[in-house]
Amino acid sequence: MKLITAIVKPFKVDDVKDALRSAGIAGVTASEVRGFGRQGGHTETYRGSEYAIDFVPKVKLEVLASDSDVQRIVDLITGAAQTGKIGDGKIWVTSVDSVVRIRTGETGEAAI
Amino acid sequence: MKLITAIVKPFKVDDVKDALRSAGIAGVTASEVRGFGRQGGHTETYRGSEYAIDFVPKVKLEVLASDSDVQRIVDLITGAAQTGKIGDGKIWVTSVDSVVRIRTGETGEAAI
Amino acid sequence: MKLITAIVKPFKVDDVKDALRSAGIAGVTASEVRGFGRQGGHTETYRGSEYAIDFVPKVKLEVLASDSDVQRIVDLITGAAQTGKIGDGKIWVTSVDSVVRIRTGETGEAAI
Amino acid sequence: MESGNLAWILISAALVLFMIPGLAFFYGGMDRGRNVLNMLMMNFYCALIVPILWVLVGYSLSQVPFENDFLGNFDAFMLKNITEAGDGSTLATVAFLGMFAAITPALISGAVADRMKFSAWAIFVPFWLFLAYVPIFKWVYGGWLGQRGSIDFAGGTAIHVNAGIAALAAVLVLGKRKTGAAPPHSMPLVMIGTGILWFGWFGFNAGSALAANGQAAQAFMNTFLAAAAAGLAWVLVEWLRDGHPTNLGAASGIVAGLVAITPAAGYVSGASPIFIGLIAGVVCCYAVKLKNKAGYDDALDVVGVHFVGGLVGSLLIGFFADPDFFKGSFEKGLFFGGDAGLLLEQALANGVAIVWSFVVTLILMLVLKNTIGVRVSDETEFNGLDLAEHGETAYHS
Amino acid sequence: MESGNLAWILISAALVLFMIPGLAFFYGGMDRGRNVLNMLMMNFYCALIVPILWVLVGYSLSQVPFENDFLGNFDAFMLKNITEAGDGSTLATVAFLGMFAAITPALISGAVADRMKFSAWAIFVPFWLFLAYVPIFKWVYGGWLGQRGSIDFAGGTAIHVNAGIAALAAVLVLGKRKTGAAPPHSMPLVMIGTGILWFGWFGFNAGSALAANGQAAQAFMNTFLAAAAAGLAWVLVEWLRDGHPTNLGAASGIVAGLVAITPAAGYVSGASPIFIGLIAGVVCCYAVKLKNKAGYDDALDVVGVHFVGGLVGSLLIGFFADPDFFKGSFEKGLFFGGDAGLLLEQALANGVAIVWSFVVTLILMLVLKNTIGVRVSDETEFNGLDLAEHGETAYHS
Amino acid sequence: MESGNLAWILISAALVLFMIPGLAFFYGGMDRGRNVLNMLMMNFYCALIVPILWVLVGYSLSQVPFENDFLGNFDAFMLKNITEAGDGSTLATVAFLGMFAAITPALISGAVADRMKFSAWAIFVPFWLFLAYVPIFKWVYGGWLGQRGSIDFAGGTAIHVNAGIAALAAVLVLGKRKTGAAPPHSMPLVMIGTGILWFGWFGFNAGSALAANGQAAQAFMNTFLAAAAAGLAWVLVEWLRDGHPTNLGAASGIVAGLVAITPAAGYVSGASPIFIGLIAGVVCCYAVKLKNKAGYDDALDVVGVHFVGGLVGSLLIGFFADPDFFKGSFEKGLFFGGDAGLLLEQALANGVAIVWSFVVTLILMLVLKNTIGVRVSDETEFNGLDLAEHGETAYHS
Ligand SMILES: Nc1ncnc2c1ncn2[C@@H]1O[C@H](COP(=O)(O)OP(=O)(O)O)[C@@H](O)[C@H]1O
Ligand SMILES: Nc1ncnc2c1ncn2[C@@H]1O[C@H](COP(=O)(O)OP(=O)(O)O)[C@@H](O)[C@H]1O
Ligand SMILES: Nc1ncnc2c1ncn2[C@@H]1O[C@H](COP(=O)(O)OP(=O)(O)O)[C@@H](O)[C@H]1O
Repeated sequence: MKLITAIVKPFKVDDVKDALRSAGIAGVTASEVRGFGRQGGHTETYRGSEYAIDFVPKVKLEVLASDSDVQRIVDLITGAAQTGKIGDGKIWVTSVDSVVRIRTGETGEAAI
Repeated sequence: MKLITAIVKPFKVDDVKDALRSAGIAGVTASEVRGFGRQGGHTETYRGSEYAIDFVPKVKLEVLASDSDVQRIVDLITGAAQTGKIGDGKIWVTSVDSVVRIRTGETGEAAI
Repeated sequence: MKLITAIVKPFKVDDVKDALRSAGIAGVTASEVRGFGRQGGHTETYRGSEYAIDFVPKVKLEVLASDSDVQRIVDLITGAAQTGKIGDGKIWVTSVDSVVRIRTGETGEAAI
Repeated sequence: MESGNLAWILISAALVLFMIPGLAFFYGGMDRGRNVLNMLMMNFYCALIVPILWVLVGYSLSQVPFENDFLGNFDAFMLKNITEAGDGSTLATVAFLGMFAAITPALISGAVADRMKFSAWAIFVPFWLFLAYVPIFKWVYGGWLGQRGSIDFAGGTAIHVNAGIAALAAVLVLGKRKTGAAPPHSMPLVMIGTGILWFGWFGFNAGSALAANGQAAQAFMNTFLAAAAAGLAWVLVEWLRDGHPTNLGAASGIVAGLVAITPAAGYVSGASPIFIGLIAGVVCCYAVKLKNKAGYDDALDVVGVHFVGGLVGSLLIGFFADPDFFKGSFEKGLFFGGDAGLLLEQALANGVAIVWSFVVTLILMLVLKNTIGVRVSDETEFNGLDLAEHGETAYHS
Repeated sequence: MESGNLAWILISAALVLFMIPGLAFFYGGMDRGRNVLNMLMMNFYCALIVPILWVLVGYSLSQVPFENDFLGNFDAFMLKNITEAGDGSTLATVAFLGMFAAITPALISGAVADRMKFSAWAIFVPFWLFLAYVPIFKWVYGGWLGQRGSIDFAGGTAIHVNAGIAALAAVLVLGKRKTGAAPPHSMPLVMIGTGILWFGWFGFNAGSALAANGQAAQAFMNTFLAAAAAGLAWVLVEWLRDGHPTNLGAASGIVAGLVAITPAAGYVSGASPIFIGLIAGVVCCYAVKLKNKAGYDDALDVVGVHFVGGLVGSLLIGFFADPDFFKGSFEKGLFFGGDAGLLLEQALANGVAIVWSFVVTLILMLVLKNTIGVRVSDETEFNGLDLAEHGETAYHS
Repeated sequence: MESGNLAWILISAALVLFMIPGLAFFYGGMDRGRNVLNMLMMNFYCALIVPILWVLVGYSLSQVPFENDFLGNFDAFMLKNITEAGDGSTLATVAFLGMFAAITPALISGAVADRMKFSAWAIFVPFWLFLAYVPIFKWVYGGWLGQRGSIDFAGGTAIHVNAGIAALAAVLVLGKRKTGAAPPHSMPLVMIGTGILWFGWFGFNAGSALAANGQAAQAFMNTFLAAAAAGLAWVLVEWLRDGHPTNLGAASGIVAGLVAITPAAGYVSGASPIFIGLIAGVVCCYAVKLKNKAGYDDALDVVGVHFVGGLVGSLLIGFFADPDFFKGSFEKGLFFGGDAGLLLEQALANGVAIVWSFVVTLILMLVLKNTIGVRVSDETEFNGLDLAEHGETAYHS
């Protein structure tokens, strides 16, 4: 099993979620994060003093998936989150040793 | 060493924390996340217009542990976070290559 | 490729970010988390009633890096985030199977 | 002027000024967290630019001399000839009316939320003031519409119908939001605004008696009752229809009731304000859903609450007006022994205001659209107007 | 009535209306972020339903004719026979008193926070108004308690003791929260509420002179000083006892001082309000901890602040009343040359109010409990009342 | 006193009290989320301690007998000899002035934000009140400076210049923040504060006429116009200079305009307030940047807004004073046919206030620094003052 982590632009979250849902992907966990990368931050000015805000708002999506689904999910996310502009974000995949569904105690792929 | 990640219901966080503490587990990192899964979201109505809120509030807990502690911790979390109702959440375990305690520079199990 | 995750004190984030930037590290993803560990929480008193707040605010930093950069980045973060006081936080490293840059579809080290 | 009357006008004027931030919070809380500062700024801006324009020529054009039919003149330019430190009654009245002038364009901001360029708004406000507010105000108060017999106590036609229909014209030119609707980012902020609005509206309505007298007391009571009745009605409709009584419903109903009683406050008595409130609450609760069918994107329901509420209240005067009670010189409403005369005059006055305001606003917006442009870029719309238009972010940690 | 007096009553009435949102924010900020809208709605609801009931029959039952002993009649149903646009003084007074009627049940909401069904609250409020508020109000003002010699300037017995003891009865029936206590979700919101409450309370107390005269000025000064003294006392106790002076302590002390001076505001002078404030601040600061020992779950300390504060202030009248200063017809307090007569009357009046209010509230809550039920489900309690009861969420991004 | 005049003083006093929370939110919103409660507490504390000190001896020392030159006496200790329930005018005035005394030290809190020990602040306030506020107030109103001919309608010299220069002295002793500057944690809270401040300032300025008369009406109008003009000016400078019109700019400009018109409100007429506002808006917009060059750390720009704004307004009286309009006994300004006499007196009065206030504040702060200490620990500064100093956190979920 794998964990797919994607950093995307906030206003793309709904598109990604809908794409995953249509493709029958059962679950996602999302969180607010701030990203620092090629896409610059911005400057805010208060009473004439400038404040550099280096981090830009992003959303992190995490999806647990069986090995066979990984490529499909990565493609779905890439497709739905892409705007072609700098700052679209990253996706990375890591290996998961085991998964448990808390409600039932089920483990492995059944728990996803 | 392993990283145990658990997605739980917000009002179960204190129970899980207390369970871990009683079992002598030294540390946890928590964060607010929003989950999308079998447990449906909800609808809010403002001036008669409906807004579907697909994501429900969850808390993500991360615990670094030595390999030998993993099963015990997973069981502790499962026990403390379970309500038996849909949406209780997931636990997953991944392998960690190395750990450092920033304060001392200690590494490996000593750093947990 | 590796994912370096660091839990640091909130007011050290800018130092870490600047240290990484000076060392040419291209990107970081940050998020607000709450930590529970050796560093105790605190007590708040409202109308004479005490509330134990066990979790203290921390920031989680995630950095994707090629294998060869890992040690350097861990050292940079350790250096910048250290105050020597309890609660400075942890760094851990996990292996990443694959990375995609959403904007271009590039994969592997090119996507970092 | 008795000191008690002057004190009442002054505190009423201060209350109306306070309504502008109140309105800003009412709207701003309903808006997205990344657009709230743009919303606040659109409102506060009205409180910065309008007072200056008002004392320069606005008051003069809308009032002096009081008897003329269509438009005033420049005789009171920069308050010239209003030199009366001894008494203060005219000065206080000019200030009081200046607050009304400032809040009226601010009402429109709720409709154009989330997508209008601030530079376009900055130009829109002064032009709209002179093209729509000043003439309609003149016609209604002392001008040809008022002389025919229509009445408007504190600005149902001149303010709410006027701004409400202008909001419709503005959003027709502006187009729909690409980002769609979103739930309120801070309901407590909405309720802070609502509390301030209700509080301030006592000055708006009861202050319009321009004295602390029986009419002021009745207008006060009416403001109290109509807001309560409309809030109650809106909440009950929601409870039955949607299953929940909501805070936004209570707030919207309160505002709808306040809008509806505005034109009638000094002309109706007894249980009439309760009926007016109940009717306005129910009608506006349904009216805010019209936009979905009709397809215009009135973001925060300026049309559904201010236009509809103002029109309902203004027309209901034709039924509830009670000159006997007030020993007033206006006509009787249908329920108080009158014929349809007053109702027809009310309909005419509102009809004229609607057509005029709609047309000039449409033209003004079209001119702006074809010159400096009225919409922010799509990117700004998605990323939020606060940062792009004002270089600020509402909340930091 | 002089225009100055009418202006003072009208603005005072508006100030008391403004206290209702103020109270809502004071309570709402202290509550959890997932229950804040329920708290706001419980308060705003009082401002919607009570005004209507008040003008229909509430005023009449509690006032007309003024001389009777136990209960008024229906002579002023829907303000019948109050037709006086010429003067406005009675109308203004009815509106002013209507604000008091609306805020009194709202006080109780802080106790039942976090677990009461909104439908039960919606029914509780009108019944409580007629079963507890109207009779006690009548007895205290002009009725048998007042005629015996007890005094209550702006509602210590009739409002704060009454609502405070009702809060105790209500939570005894309701039971404890399953979710326990939680720190305030937004202290700035609490402080916004506190600021509005203090501001509005000048209308509540000084407006109760029903004229802009010397008694009003003294009541104003007393309101200023007692709030400051009580806030100071509470903060100092905290500083010495808990190690920190807190904002919530300052806010709570200010409110406790305002509550305690309410019954006394027009009867005490000189340094008396400072002593009353200091005593109320210290006593209430300890009283809010009673609930932990006694075991009732008064969520936001309505008993500790309003019941105890109101009782303290009302009894202290027996010591500090100064009729010479006011050239008033009430008895002297113990410190101003009087005997214990006034103190005993105060004790009696409060005793009667406590017993009556406690019993009728208990019965009302028990009836509700055994019919439609008074508590939300456990799930709703854990997930928050805002969503389940109102279909709304306080904050979105 | 006519009831209308008393009503006006009372409501004005309530408005000034309301400004204290307003100021707290204005400052608190600008501050970090972990220091906001400390900021609120510094402000509310002034509203708790000062009223008591004011009626004990503050009023007496600053006013009684009115004719003396340097300092009053103890004749009105605890309002002794102010026993006039029949009329209330003096009592109302003492309360009104007490609000001014309370808000003046609160102004300073914005400068020392983010690093001052609350215990040091708790001692600073009462000492500063007697060392700086009371004497300067006395000299300006009825004392030697006022007798020479300088004028100060509602407290430009006595309040804003005084507190503003004290802020400078305080931060020089205190030193810079280790945490540097940060963007406002809640702009909506800043705007809530701004709205309350503008609303309340009508009481502050127009109430200073101590009657509802022509001078009050003019002061009201001036307050309206100067705030608008200054807000507009600040926003326009920003728009041209920084590329964006900001909410904080509008808020800062409004406050700068209110500060600048404060000394002049009852002495200028016609278009003068607009000019005063425009000048104050531009000057203060640049003045807030001085601190970066000069190197003092005035966290929330008390020097740039209150000192500079107050000084500008006070000196501009020398140009715009218009005694003919007011039939007043003060000298003519340069633009209204006067010579430089008034301007020189204004300069002298402000010069004296500046030197006195700066020196005593410096000494007071140095004494505090060398006894109990004035700064929190570095750790507290980094982790936030709310928790360490008050045991509270502003926001919980
Ligand atoms: N090396 C990295 N490690 C972790 N997160 C990264 C890294 N580089 C970028 N990110 C995340 O991806 C987001 C987008 O990256 P950025 O370099 O701005 O543009 P792009 O996605 O087009 O390459 C960043 O805001 C950050 O959240
Ligand atoms: N495939 C998944 N990947 C990541 N997170 C998931 C996944 N499925 C569920 N989750 C998380 O677990 C939470 C609970 O899952 P859900 O399907 O609602 O119920 P249950 O835990 O009973 O299976 C979700 O809200 C989401 O945060
Ligand atoms: N076993 C653990 N698993 C996950 N996070 C941990 C663990 N132990 C500590 N942390 C995180 O690191 C932070 C600092 O740890 P703490 O034990 O307080 O001090 P130190 O970093 O000095 O060892 C904690 O607040 C928590 O966020």
